[in-house]
Amino acid sequence: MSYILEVKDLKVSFKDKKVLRNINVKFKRNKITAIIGPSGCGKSTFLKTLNCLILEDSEASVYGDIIFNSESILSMEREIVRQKIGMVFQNPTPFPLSIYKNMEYALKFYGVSRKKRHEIINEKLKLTGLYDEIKDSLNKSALKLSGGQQQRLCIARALTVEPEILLLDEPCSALDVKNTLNIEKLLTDIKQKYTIIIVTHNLPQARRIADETLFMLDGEVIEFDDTEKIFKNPSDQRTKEYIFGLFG
Amino acid sequence: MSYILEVKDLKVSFKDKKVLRNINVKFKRNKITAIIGPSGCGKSTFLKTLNCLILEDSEASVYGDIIFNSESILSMEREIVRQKIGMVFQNPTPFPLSIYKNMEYALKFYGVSRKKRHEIINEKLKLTGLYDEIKDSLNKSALKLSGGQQQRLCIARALTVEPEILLLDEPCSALDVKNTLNIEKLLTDIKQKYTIIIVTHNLPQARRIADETLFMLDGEVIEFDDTEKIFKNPSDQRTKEYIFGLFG
Amino acid sequence: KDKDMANTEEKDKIKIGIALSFKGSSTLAPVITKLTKDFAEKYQTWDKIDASLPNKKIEIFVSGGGSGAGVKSIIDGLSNFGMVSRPVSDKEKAKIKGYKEYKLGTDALTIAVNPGNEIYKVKDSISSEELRKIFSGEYKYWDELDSRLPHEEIVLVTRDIGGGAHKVFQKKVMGDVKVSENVIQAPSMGALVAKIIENKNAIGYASFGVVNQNKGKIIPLKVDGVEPTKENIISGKYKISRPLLIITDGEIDELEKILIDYITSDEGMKVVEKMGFVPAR
Amino acid sequence: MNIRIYRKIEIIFAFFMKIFTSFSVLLLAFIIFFIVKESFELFQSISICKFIFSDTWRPTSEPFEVGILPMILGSLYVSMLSMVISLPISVGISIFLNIILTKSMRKLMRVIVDLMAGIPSVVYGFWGLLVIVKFFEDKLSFCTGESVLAAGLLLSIMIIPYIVAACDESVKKILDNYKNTSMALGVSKWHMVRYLILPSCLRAVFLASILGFGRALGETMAVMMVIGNSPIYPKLLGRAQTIPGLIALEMGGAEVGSIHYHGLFASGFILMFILFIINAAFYYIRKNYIDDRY
Amino acid sequence: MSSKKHLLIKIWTVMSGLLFLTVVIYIFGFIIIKGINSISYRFIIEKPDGFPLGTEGGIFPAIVGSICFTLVAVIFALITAFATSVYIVFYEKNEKVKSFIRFIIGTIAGIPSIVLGLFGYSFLIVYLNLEISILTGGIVLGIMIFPFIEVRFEKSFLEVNRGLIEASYSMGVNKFYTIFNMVLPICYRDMLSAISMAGNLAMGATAPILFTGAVIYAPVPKSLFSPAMALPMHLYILISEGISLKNAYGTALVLLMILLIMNGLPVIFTMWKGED
Ligand SMILES: Nc1ncnc2c1ncn2[C@@H]1O[C@H](COP(=O)(O)OP(=O)(O)OP(=O)(O)O)[C@@H](O)[C@H]1O
Ligand SMILES: Nc1ncnc2c1ncn2[C@@H]1O[C@H](COP(=O)(O)OP(=O)(O)OP(=O)(O)O)[C@@H](O)[C@H]1O
Ligand SMILES: [Mg+2]
Ligand SMILES: [Mg+2]
Ligand SMILES: O=P([O-])([O-])[O-]
Repeated sequence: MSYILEVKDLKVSFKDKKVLRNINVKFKRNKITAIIGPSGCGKSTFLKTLNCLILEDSEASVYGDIIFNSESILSMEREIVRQKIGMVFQNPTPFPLSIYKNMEYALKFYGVSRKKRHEIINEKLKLTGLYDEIKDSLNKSALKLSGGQQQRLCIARALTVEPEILLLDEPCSALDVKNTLNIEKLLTDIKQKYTIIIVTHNLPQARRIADETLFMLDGEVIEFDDTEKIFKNPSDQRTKEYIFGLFG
Repeated sequence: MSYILEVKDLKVSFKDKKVLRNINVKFKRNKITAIIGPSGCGKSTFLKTLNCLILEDSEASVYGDIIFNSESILSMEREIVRQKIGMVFQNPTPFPLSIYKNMEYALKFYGVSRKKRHEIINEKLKLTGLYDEIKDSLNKSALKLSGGQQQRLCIARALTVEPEILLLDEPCSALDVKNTLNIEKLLTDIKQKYTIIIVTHNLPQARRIADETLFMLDGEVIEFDDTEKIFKNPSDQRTKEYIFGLFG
Repeated sequence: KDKDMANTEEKDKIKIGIALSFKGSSTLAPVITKLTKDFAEKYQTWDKIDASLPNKKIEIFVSGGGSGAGVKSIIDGLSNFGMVSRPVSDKEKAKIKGYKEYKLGTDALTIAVNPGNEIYKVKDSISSEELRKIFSGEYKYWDELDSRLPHEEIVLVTRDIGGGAHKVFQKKVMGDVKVSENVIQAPSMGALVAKIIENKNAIGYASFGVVNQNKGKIIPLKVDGVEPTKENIISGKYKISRPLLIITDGEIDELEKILIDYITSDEGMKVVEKMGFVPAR
Repeated sequence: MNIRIYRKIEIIFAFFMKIFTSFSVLLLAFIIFFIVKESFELFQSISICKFIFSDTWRPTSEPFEVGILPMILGSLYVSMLSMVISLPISVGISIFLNIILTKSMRKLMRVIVDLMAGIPSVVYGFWGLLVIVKFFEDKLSFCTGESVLAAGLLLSIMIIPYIVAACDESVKKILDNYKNTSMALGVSKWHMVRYLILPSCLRAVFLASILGFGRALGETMAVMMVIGNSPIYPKLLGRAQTIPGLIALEMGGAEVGSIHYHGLFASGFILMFILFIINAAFYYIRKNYIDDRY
Repeated sequence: MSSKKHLLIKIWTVMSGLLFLTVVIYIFGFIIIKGINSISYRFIIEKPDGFPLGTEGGIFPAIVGSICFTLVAVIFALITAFATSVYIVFYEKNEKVKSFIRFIIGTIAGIPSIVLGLFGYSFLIVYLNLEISILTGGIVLGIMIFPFIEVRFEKSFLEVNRGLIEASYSMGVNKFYTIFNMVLPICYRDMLSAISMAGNLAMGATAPILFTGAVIYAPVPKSLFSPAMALPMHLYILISEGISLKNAYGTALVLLMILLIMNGLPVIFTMWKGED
């Protein structure tokens, strides 16, 4: 089966406020899916629901089901879910530790041996193109890196635990053009190994990298289709308005 | 003379770090000039130098000269310079006072009479298109406004002291598409009265509103020309890379 | 009966700890502190006194709180000894099983003023009636007492109402008349005397012992013509006096007995006398 | 170590956190309950109104009289006085720290302010006795230097560090956020102080003052040492007694279970209640009126 | 035009600053100058002596006693406050429970220390029939500083960027690991300074131990179950009974020195850790 994640009748609300209404979608394995939509439509909430992060919020209530590799994630242990479904946030979140310790952080938790850790860290740093840039300063504080480097570090860090899916919430919005392109390249490079779901405000970006695009509005999925289709010839009027409004 | 501001051999460094090297440019009156360039190239520093805000930073040292209406601003009183050359920042910074008090703030300093203040405030609020939206809640805290309104309030506030030049440092980067378009419209509306210099990361934005565009890299001005020219046919290879990189 | 059990258990606990504690009168506290510290330093461990006793360090604690607290601590079994510097009322005695008291000496409450106060030159003696008027607040200025004195406010210094001295003073001098509320309340005799030493217009009922310790810095007045002297206090001519007591409940154990014997020995009496009080023997 | 062990630790850890939290919360709740219970024993023999509004405190005489109005007023008077003195000075200091001093000087001063907050109250009382009280007696020839004024002055020195700490933080935040903006409008530093900082930190000042007031009300030893402890209605230049002073002075001697004992508990309860009202007002105001960030 | 305009504010500001500095210098100067002569090696390491006790000799038992009281208080408060703040911030999801706990803590924070002392005396000493001791006094002090520590810990935890915690969770790492490997390393400086300030508070407090743990005289304590002398109480007695002004100055100075040392500890610790 080529679907890695199936969202069924998902509803999320904060207190009385309905943020996601009845979402039914399926994500394809080893593809990049972009989620677009105006601010506040629930994109971040949706991502957080996919790896159960939403459950840490005391105000949120979640209904519906999410099937990951034919298992319901709501019945799985949260830690396992999150290990399988990694996430990277809008603002780079390097821990205030050294670069190496950042990379080691989750590996230690999973009891990976020192030698194995070293290997994995090098591999992931190479994968994200960071290795050459920072190989001499692995013991420097990760906070000293530039914004783009920090974000790539966060992606590399998320990959250390070998997730199958990587969720990214506007990973480039705090970065400049060059760094953005770096990250985009990185994502297309790694999609052979991972399934990627990325939220972005930057429509050209979605167009550049995504295989499929999902347009949300007010907590509902309006349209979900091939990227080319969405951008060239959206079926829904609202999608059209959103996409062309931006260039207008 | 149609140049309102001339920058001559400007060099700025923080401690030993050279941030701006030998800048020589002239800004045209009643035009919108966009400054673009990758993160950290010195755009914000350049803007701050133009209204002497950089002088408040004890680590900064400034060489060279800036001629404003054929007078050197470094020899003018700082407060006067700043009154003539207003500035708006990346994140909206309404003071935690009422909307009206925000607008009144600088006027009081200049000893404008209460009646006159009232007139000016209404005028500027109308100019920025805020008046109709908030005329009934002038005594409400400015922090209660939405992000876009806050930013327009900041522009209106900067205009109360009748500057000749308005500097804007990525004024839309914290805003969504709709608010961004609002502000862009506002800027093109007021350029008959003011000279506008705007830093932006958003290249389409520069293209939409700027008459001239200045591309900076590593503290140097690489290219400064008509916007159309820069975007369609830049002379410098680096400019080309930067601009097309984004659309690549 | 259960309570008895609890009480003996309590006692045992104290014994196991071998720490002995005194609580109560702030007048007596310095005397007992001095005595017990000497005692502990002299013998160090109990077996030095008697080889049959345990080889444990001698530990004795003294805490204040006032005579009321002393009685109370015995009623509740909170300490081994209560220090009381007033007569123990029958009502209180009834609450203590096997009440026992050891008299260390007698103290008197002298009516004391600052040496800067001319009163002792002007008046030979002060009468009980005048005292009542002063302490009830009827006389506000010194010249109301005697026109030769300056028109300056009388500053009353008393103990807090929990102190034994206050009870004695109320009973022996004031009777039914209430002590004014416009008084400085001192938490202990030392504090009361310190106040009088500092303030020229102050008057208060200072402990005979503490006055003796501060000879010259504070002047005791004659009351109804009787001077507070050792003889007058023993003979009972000076009326405002009070006993200094150590009280216990039930049978005292071996260690407690050794300590009490020491306190009431000649050595103990010497300290009582040295502190300015009139020793029992 | 591996994930299994961490899982187990997590369960144990969460369990212990819950146990300790329940323990502390129960303990604290019990304290409140205990104080209330011990106080209400008194109110079986005398009404709470009479206790609060009558002015004679003779719990050991027969018949007893227990009224603590003078002490309540004394406590309030001294605390208000100290607030009136310390508030303007504290705000002044906060502005002094942020506007006049350099960054490193400011840091140094903050350390000093924290130091002042840490000085034990007995030491303050000692100093007050030897300096303030002495000054009143020798230089101003009061009949006793111990007075409400002395206590108010001493207390104001003691709470200034607390108020400064709160205000300074707020002033600093305002400066961090708005200094550039304000300067870009071409106004002077002092204009900013007058029209931006003062109005914006008003809320912080208000909240700090409520906290400071609470501290002042509860202060025991220092006040007790310089106020004279006379259970009479307070006058600025006269003596008075505060509730904490009353308790500290008489608790040791009060017979457990007596009217005197319960009376002291009840006065502690009244003090607690006043503080509770103040804190409730604090939360209410913060929730409903303080919507801005500083 | 504006140089004269805000003259009043300028004067007021400068005066407040100078006034404060004057008071600081006066207090510290007064105690240091007067106390320095009383302090000697023997004053620190000897028992009080003389007649009445305290006129001569030193204050060693009081120093040790105060340190013991403070340690007991800090340990008690640290365990409970750490647990409570961790629980509230990371484990409890029910907002109502959270605000109930905060409400209780706020109320306790508002209780004057003397009333806590009163509680300790009535409950621990009278009802539970415990003897007054370092342990009982320390616990009452601990209850007093508990809210202080808890509030600061909680604030420090809440100030940790939510994103970091979410990032940690989203790698499949559990709370315990997150707390100990990320949150604590970030917060330890704030926590240390909270602890040392709370220790200061406990060290300087008299009212809570007046009836629950401190005595006029006791030798250097041998166990937690014996009562002890405490510096602030000793100072109070020296002053109020007018026993010895000279030794009172000395004691006050020792208290101030301990304060300085305890305030310096976190600074030294961070320097030793080699961070800014
Ligand atoms: N913790 C929360 N408590 C209450 N409401 C929340 C919470 N988080 C989000 N919301 C609300 O849910 C809605 C959707 O928020 P969400 O962050 O998912 O939007 P978004 O599409 O990611 O927006 P943006 O593009 O600005 O990031 C918003 O209206 C927001 O106010
Ligand atoms: N106050 C300062 N002290 C030291 N260095 C500074 C300071 N402000 C800026 N810099 C340095 O100067 C360089 C230019 O910074 P500047 O903020 O002008 O860049 P920018 O082009 O505005 O970047 P961005 O697009 O991210 O806003 C950067 O390398 C920055 O680290
Ligand atoms: Mg979002
Ligand atoms: Mg910038
Ligand atoms: O000696 P007293 O403290 O009971 O007066």
